[in-house]
Amino acid sequence: MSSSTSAFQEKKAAVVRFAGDSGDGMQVVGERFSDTSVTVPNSIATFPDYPAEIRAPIGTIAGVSAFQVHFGAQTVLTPGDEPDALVAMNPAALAVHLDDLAEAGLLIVNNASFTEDNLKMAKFESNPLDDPELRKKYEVLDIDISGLAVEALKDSELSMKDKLRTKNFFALGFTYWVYGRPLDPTINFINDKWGKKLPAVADANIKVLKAGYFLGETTEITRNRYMISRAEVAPGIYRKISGNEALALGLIAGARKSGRELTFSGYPITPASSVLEALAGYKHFGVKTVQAEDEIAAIGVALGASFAGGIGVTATSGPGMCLKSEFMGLACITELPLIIMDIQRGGPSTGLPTKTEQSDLLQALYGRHGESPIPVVAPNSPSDCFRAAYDAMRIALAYNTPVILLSDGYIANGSEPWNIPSEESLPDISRPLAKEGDPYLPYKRDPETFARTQAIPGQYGLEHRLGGLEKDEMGAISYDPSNHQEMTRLRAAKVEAIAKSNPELIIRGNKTGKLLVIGWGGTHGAIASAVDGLHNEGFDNITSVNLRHLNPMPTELGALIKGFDKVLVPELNTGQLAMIIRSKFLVDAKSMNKVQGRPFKVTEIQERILEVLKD
Amino acid sequence: MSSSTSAFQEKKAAVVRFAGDSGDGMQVVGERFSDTSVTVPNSIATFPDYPAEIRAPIGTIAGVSAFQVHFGAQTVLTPGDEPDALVAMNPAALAVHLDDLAEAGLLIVNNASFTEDNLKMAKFESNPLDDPELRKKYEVLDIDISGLAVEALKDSELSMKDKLRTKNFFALGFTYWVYGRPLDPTINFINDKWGKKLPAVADANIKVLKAGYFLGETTEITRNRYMISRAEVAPGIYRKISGNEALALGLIAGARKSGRELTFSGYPITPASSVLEALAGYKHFGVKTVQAEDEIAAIGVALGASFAGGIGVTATSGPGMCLKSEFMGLACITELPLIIMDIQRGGPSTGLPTKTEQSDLLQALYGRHGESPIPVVAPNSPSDCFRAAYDAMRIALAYNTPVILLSDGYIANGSEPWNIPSEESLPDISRPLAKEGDPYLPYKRDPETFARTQAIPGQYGLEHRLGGLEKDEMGAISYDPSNHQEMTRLRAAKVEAIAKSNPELIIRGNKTGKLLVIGWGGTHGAIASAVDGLHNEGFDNITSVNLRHLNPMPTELGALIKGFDKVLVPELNTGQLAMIIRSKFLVDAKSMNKVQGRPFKVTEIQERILEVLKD
Amino acid sequence: MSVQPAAPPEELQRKDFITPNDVRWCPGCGDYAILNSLQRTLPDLGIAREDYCIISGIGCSSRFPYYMQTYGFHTIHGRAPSVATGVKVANPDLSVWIITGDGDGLSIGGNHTLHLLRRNLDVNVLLFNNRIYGLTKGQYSPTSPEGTRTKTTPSGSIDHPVNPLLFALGAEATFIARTVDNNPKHMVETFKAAHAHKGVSFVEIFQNCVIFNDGAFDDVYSKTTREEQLLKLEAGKPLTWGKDNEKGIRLNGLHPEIVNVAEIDSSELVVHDPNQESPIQAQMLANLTYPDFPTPIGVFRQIERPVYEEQVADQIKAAQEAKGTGTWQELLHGKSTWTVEG
Amino acid sequence: MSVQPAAPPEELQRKDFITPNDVRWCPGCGDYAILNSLQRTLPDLGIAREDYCIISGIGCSSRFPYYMQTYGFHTIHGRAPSVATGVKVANPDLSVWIITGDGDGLSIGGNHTLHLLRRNLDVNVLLFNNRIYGLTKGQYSPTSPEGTRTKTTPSGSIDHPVNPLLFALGAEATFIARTVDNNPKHMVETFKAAHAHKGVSFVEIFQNCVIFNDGAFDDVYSKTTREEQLLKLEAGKPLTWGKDNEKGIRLNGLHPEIVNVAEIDSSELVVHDPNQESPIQAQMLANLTYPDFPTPIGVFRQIERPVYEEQVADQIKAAQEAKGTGTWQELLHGKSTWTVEG
Ligand SMILES: Cc1ncc(C[n+]2csc(CCOP(=O)(O)OP(=O)(O)O)c2C)c(N)n1
Ligand SMILES: Cc1ncc(C[n+]2csc(CCOP(=O)(O)OP(=O)(O)O)c2C)c(N)n1
Ligand code: SF4
Ligand code: SF4
Ligand SMILES: [Mg+2]
Ligand SMILES: [Mg+2]
Repeated sequence: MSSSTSAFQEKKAAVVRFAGDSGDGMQVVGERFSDTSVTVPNSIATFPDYPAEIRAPIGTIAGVSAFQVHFGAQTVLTPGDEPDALVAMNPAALAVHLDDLAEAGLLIVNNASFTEDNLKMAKFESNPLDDPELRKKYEVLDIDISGLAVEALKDSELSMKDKLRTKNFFALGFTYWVYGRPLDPTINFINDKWGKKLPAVADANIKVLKAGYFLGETTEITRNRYMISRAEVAPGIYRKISGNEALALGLIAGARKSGRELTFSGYPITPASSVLEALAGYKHFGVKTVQAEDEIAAIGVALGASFAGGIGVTATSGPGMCLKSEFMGLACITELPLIIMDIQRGGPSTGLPTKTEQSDLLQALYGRHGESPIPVVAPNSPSDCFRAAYDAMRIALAYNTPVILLSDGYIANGSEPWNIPSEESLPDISRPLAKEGDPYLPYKRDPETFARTQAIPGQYGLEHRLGGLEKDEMGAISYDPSNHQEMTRLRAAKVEAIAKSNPELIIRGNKTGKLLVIGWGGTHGAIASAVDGLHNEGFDNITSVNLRHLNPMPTELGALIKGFDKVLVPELNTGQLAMIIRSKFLVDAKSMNKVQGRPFKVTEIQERILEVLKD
Repeated sequence: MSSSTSAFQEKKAAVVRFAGDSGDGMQVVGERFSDTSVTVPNSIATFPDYPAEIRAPIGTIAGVSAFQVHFGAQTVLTPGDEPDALVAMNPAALAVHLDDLAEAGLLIVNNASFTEDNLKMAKFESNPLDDPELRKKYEVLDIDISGLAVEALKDSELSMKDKLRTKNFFALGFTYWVYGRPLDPTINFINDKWGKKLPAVADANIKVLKAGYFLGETTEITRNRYMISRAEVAPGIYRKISGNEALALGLIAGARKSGRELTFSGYPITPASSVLEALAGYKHFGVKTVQAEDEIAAIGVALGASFAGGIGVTATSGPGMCLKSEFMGLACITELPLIIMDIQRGGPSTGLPTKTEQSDLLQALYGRHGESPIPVVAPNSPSDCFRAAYDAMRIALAYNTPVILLSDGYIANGSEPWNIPSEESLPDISRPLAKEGDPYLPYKRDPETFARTQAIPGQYGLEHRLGGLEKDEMGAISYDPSNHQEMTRLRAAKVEAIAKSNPELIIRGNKTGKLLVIGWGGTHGAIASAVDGLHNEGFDNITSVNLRHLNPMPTELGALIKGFDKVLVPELNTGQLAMIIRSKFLVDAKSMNKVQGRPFKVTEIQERILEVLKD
Repeated sequence: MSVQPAAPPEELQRKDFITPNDVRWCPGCGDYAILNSLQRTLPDLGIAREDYCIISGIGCSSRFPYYMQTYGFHTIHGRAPSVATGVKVANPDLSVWIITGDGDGLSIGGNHTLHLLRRNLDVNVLLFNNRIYGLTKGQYSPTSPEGTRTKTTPSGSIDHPVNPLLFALGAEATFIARTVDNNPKHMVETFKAAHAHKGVSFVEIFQNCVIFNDGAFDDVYSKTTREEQLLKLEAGKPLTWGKDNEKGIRLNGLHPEIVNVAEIDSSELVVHDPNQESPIQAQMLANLTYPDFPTPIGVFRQIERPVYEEQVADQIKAAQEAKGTGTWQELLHGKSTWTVEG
Repeated sequence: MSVQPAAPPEELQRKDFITPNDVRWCPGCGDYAILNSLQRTLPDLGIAREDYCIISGIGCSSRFPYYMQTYGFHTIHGRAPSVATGVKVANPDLSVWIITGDGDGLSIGGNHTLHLLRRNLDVNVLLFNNRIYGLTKGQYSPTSPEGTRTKTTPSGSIDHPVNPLLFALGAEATFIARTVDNNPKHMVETFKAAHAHKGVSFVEIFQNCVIFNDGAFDDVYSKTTREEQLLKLEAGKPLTWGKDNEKGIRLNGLHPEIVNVAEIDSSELVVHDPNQESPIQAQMLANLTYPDFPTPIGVFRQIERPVYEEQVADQIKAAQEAKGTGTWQELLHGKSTWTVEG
């Protein structure tokens, strides 16, 4: 369906946020909007924002649920700083989200829900829609969405309650009209989902979707429509993928390519649970999942599976990382392959469990007793989680080591289009076991990688004992002082040696200049967008780099840093990577910190960069 | 008893090591020797060295037990690099310890035990006493200690087995003769211990002690005797104290002075168990001890006790620190007083559980998820443990914060004389609770210390809820982004503010110069001895400083560092403090590392200092 | 948060225990009824409001302390028993209530629960059993029946579930009871009995999670099923149930069997005796499970045993009686000292 | 450490299971006899040496794997059950033996033991109960009787001890047995029965710690006491003991009582039936404790229940039968894709 009425304003990108009560179906329409946008194709990035409570009472501020989508004609790396358009389905949604709306942004309100009760629950003293200031600041469209949806269904036999439930699709339809998006993908979705089982529901939703669209077509309700034209997207087969889904797929792919059977053991915790949940659905791929009694048991099960010749993986968030730390030490000294995923959230303690943060970096690096170096990999976007998980498995197997993968709630729940890799494009990561018949020294090492070779129960003649006490090369317990020193050195040297095998740094900008902006993990999108944006404005003396490998550090980083006058490290913590960079490179790296349970805004970073440049 | 035969060689200090089978009573005689030496008075330091096994088979290398004592006419800060005299009661003891004996040192051997069986168990192919090289290298006195002891008891009715058991006192008596020490303190000890219950045993031990002494008197068996004259010791009442004993006493003293009831909860682990064991003996001081089911429960019990208005303390070693880390985060966010003691041992994992190491520093600083700053205090000698525990309690109460105390196996088990403080000399560390009747805001802070005020169950009208979720000043759960940022800042600022209240750095040497040697915790003795020694040799461009407070760092450290060309950081790890110093002060601090389960030798440090000076 | 004058214990009312905070459970959650029942129970116990302390782990149920106008501590997942132990050891005068869930108390926290029970601290444990992880949005729990399909067990769970009461009996707890969230009267009675017991009181509460496990207990406690499926335990009374108490339990050797009361001599019925020292009857009752047997509710066991925190205090008192309360000198001087003169 | 040709399973001998490492327990420790008995048991089970895997926690007892010439893993304190679970899930063909102590398995590791038991993995748990912490030099343990004086309890312990078998019954373990370190024949028999059981086998072994708790079990199992104090359980046989089996147990209601066999009709004696589905008889037996009753040894309970790791494998097989083994495309493409043309 295309439209010929009102002319379109051409824009490079736009950000739309759908907000309403948890029961209003905001996640569904947000997903639809982004799925439709990728078919344009636009480049997109999304950010769902659930309430912390399972089910807060209807209409309350605590119960507001939102979904933001950023879509552009050029590569889009974040879900966007501030919405250009906000759909607010009730007063609570308005209360929570209005402040974020861009200046002169489009505000679409379901005025049917602005009842006295709802206003009270949203803690409004008077109806904000009556405030003339609102209409001065924004382009306000208050529509009786509920009423119009019901009206569109006057011939339907659905109950009033069910009719009212379609109102999210009305809002979606109208928003499609504003941005000139096609309705077909959504109609197909509705038919797929309800067509067979609940044809009346399918019909109703389609009707209401169209009614929303036609409201735009047929009335003069809005003056502006926006056009975000086709993006130059690399050719390939794409899907949308969230960070945690991508982790699950990366693990299965890695297990397939390495020939190891995957045993994943986890204990539910927000925002890591969905990795276990996703993997539990891949039984036919030979994936074994164990929901353990706690995080300690979960890593123990994973380590046991690795000892037995599979590849053990566990995932958790901060509190669980604390509990797993003793076992990480055991994995470190026994030199067994293992992957530990930390999907970071706001801390300390239970903190802000549903919000994002990057404050577990130092814990990942140092959160164990003794000298127990463990490689750390940090994916930098939802789809990058696939490659990071695969890479973590490569390192774990090639070096016989536990590996920590540091994701965060933001990229775990966020999703973006993913150019699906072919099987052949992924490197072989299989690693041979010790050979039956050969003499076996458990701690004999490869002279280059310093990795030992694994022998597993069931292999004839290679019986040996591993354990947490220090061992000599033969695998015998050793209290010998110089052996301990040497083993400590070798364990560290092995982790350092990984750097050679890691992918090269991707540097955005010139290799020398005034300011190097160093980030890690999930802030990549915001930092890259900020620096790319400044490049477009002519600041070619700024360069950005995202570290996907935090331990060992990329070998070329030292040289890169030397090429710049200043270094800025934006992080969603109080300066953890900055601390390491300062120590390692003795450079006066400045920190940019944010600990608010939310990602960086692109503009925030740009402001800070300009400030640092001036200093 | 004094002796007039052979003339004495005057020495400033000497080191004696007693070594034998675990059943040979080496710890007993080592203790006696040091107790006698303090009465001279000499300055002393001791180091017991037990086998890792509970009871290794008699005569084996694994079963060797040793005790080293360093005594001097000047302040002695370590148990000594290498023994000047080694008493080896059996071949296994010789095998283990001979390499350490100083060049031309005195070797006293019980040749009665050099039987074929014992030689085999010690893995000697031939009798080392038959090797003429041995006598060239050392001053060897092979004495039939067993035989002479039995001979001395020919009139006793004790069984042969019991007679043989006295042989350690023979060795002791002879060693007393060599160093011209009085017998009376030991005779008194024997009488106290066995005089009443087992008078025959007391008699026998005294007889044999004297026989050992008289062997020296009456034969020409040795040419050399050594005199270590009175040390200039500060006046006061002294006792000998081990690190873990001192921790226990510091806690009880702190509880008394603060008016808080002490609840100590621990789970046994080497080398921390003896803190719990010591405190269990102080019930009449009102000390409550709980042996918990694991380390997690132990810290939970302690935190509960603090919440209820007592002061909760727990102690453990590395593996237990891993387990306690989640609870530390809770203590951090709820801002409750709590003391966590980590008596470090060799890691990673079970590692070298009976050996010393300093490799948990970064764990103490960063081993938790989220931004969870916790002050860290590190005692620097056995007796300093008293003050450090007291200080940790001061900080915990004044700032309402968990505090980590980082000791290590070396100072925990080592002991030294302690000038007992008077009650008045210790500062008041009481901290008032919130006042009943006043309005209570759980997170309202003191404007200077940033500490909140505690209200406890049972207080009328101050009911409130604490917990791991982020709170606002009122104590209500808050997901507000800026509140989280502010609370994160305040928790960090509070810990930083502690620096003002901490004692000044004790600097050994000039405040500017060529090289600053920075150490922390238990390496103090070795580093100070090394630098003091070099001062004596005229190197006045070297200064040493020991950090007792690792978080926050001493405020004056930055300025001090600026006064030196170079910085050297000797640590029993691979460079953990050095990492922090480099980051914080952007100085190219050099590491000196040792990870051998053993303390530094003074000479090692001196060598490294001279190397760095040359570079 | 300012000081609210609380009534003296004898005049406390339900409203004194209500906090101003919004209660944030899902509408219809069984937790509301339990909260209500505890808020109705506490005013009647003759204890001042400031002497109550509610301690929880993490989970939907563990948000409980935030909704009680008493002292409260929302700790970390599974560890409430250890914090409660510290509180009770430090101040035995407090009335301590542990709130936990089937995941909190039996999965991650199973060990602490075990040791709390065997140590017999005088605290009350309310285990909200909804047979699901609520807060983390619906994974199976250690009490979920075999075959439960959840997000983490799309093909059905394979772990044999924990029977919380058998577990508590395995720990030799001194007070063991079960109640249900849809019977406020029974809850209040049970909470009062738990409070009255000197020693640890372990109470399993069947709790309905409307969102992730709605109706989990309908087979035994819905309006239509409860008469046939619930066996109310009453001390001194025979084990009978049904609309007219027409069904009963008698023994065949060690094994219980269901009989028609009318058809047997009533002396053959097992008489409930929660106070017997031997745990065997309680074990027999805890083994009774749906659908073969009715589900007992009420107090299964209540016996006397010394209380942990009292023994801690007693040992201190005994030591002080024997040795005095300790002087500074005794503390620091140890066994032997020497003096260096100035 | 070079490859030693091991005999085929049917010809394996004790010596094939001895490592060259020095055994480092105290002379006289009960652990030696247990080691010996297991080294005598394994060759007879028809399993190749490389298919054995011994997994332990930390403690004196947990040094065990180092002394067995099989695959072994000396893990961390209390966590052997979780590592064993991973091993078994990854490779169900291995014969897995967990070695643990009363501290390792019931103090820090109690929760993992609980969940291992209820999940019914096909592994064998040997719990060396010496009622003390050996490795850390003599603190009391969760099985130490009340009043035990140790370094940490100079005035006597106050915690009520865990009865390991009652605990295992609380976890509804499918195989529960007890044996003693001074009866090699009984140990070998019990180990064989444990191995033969398909599902988790929990074996408590009374083990004497000569150094820190010498004689802890002398009251029940020394040469002079054992006939009067040990009750050997045998399936199908009545519960009798004594020099001439003159004493027996009969029921009074649910309660066991000691009778003189000569004075009663032998049909009154309780007959041991470890295979009954109901745990009640095993519970009755586990409640029997010194000094009121004899101490039962042997197999208390053995019932069938699906095995965890087999169900894991079965669910995978079922999924593969239904959906195939999964293709690369199916894996990565998910529910919907779109194509951007080059
Ligand atoms: C160490 C840790 N692991 C996991 C979690 C996540 N988590 C919170 S509550 C919970 C389980 C809740 O189940 P239950 O105890 O039954 O309580 P319910 O929500 O059902 O009342 C889990 C797994 C956590 N908060 N901390
Ligand atoms: C996390 C951790 N906590 C504590 C210890 C110290 N520790 C080692 S073994 C042990 C208890 C041993 O008792 P038990 O399991 O009964 O074994 P036993 O030595 O008696 O055979 C303890 C507390 C440890 N190694 N790791
Ligand atoms: S998820 Fe379930 S248990 Fe949690 S509040 Fe909602 S209904 Fe209650
Ligand atoms: S301490 Fe006890 S349990 Fe440990 S080896 Fe010695 S005798 Fe055996
Ligand atoms: Mg639950
Ligand atoms: Mg033990």
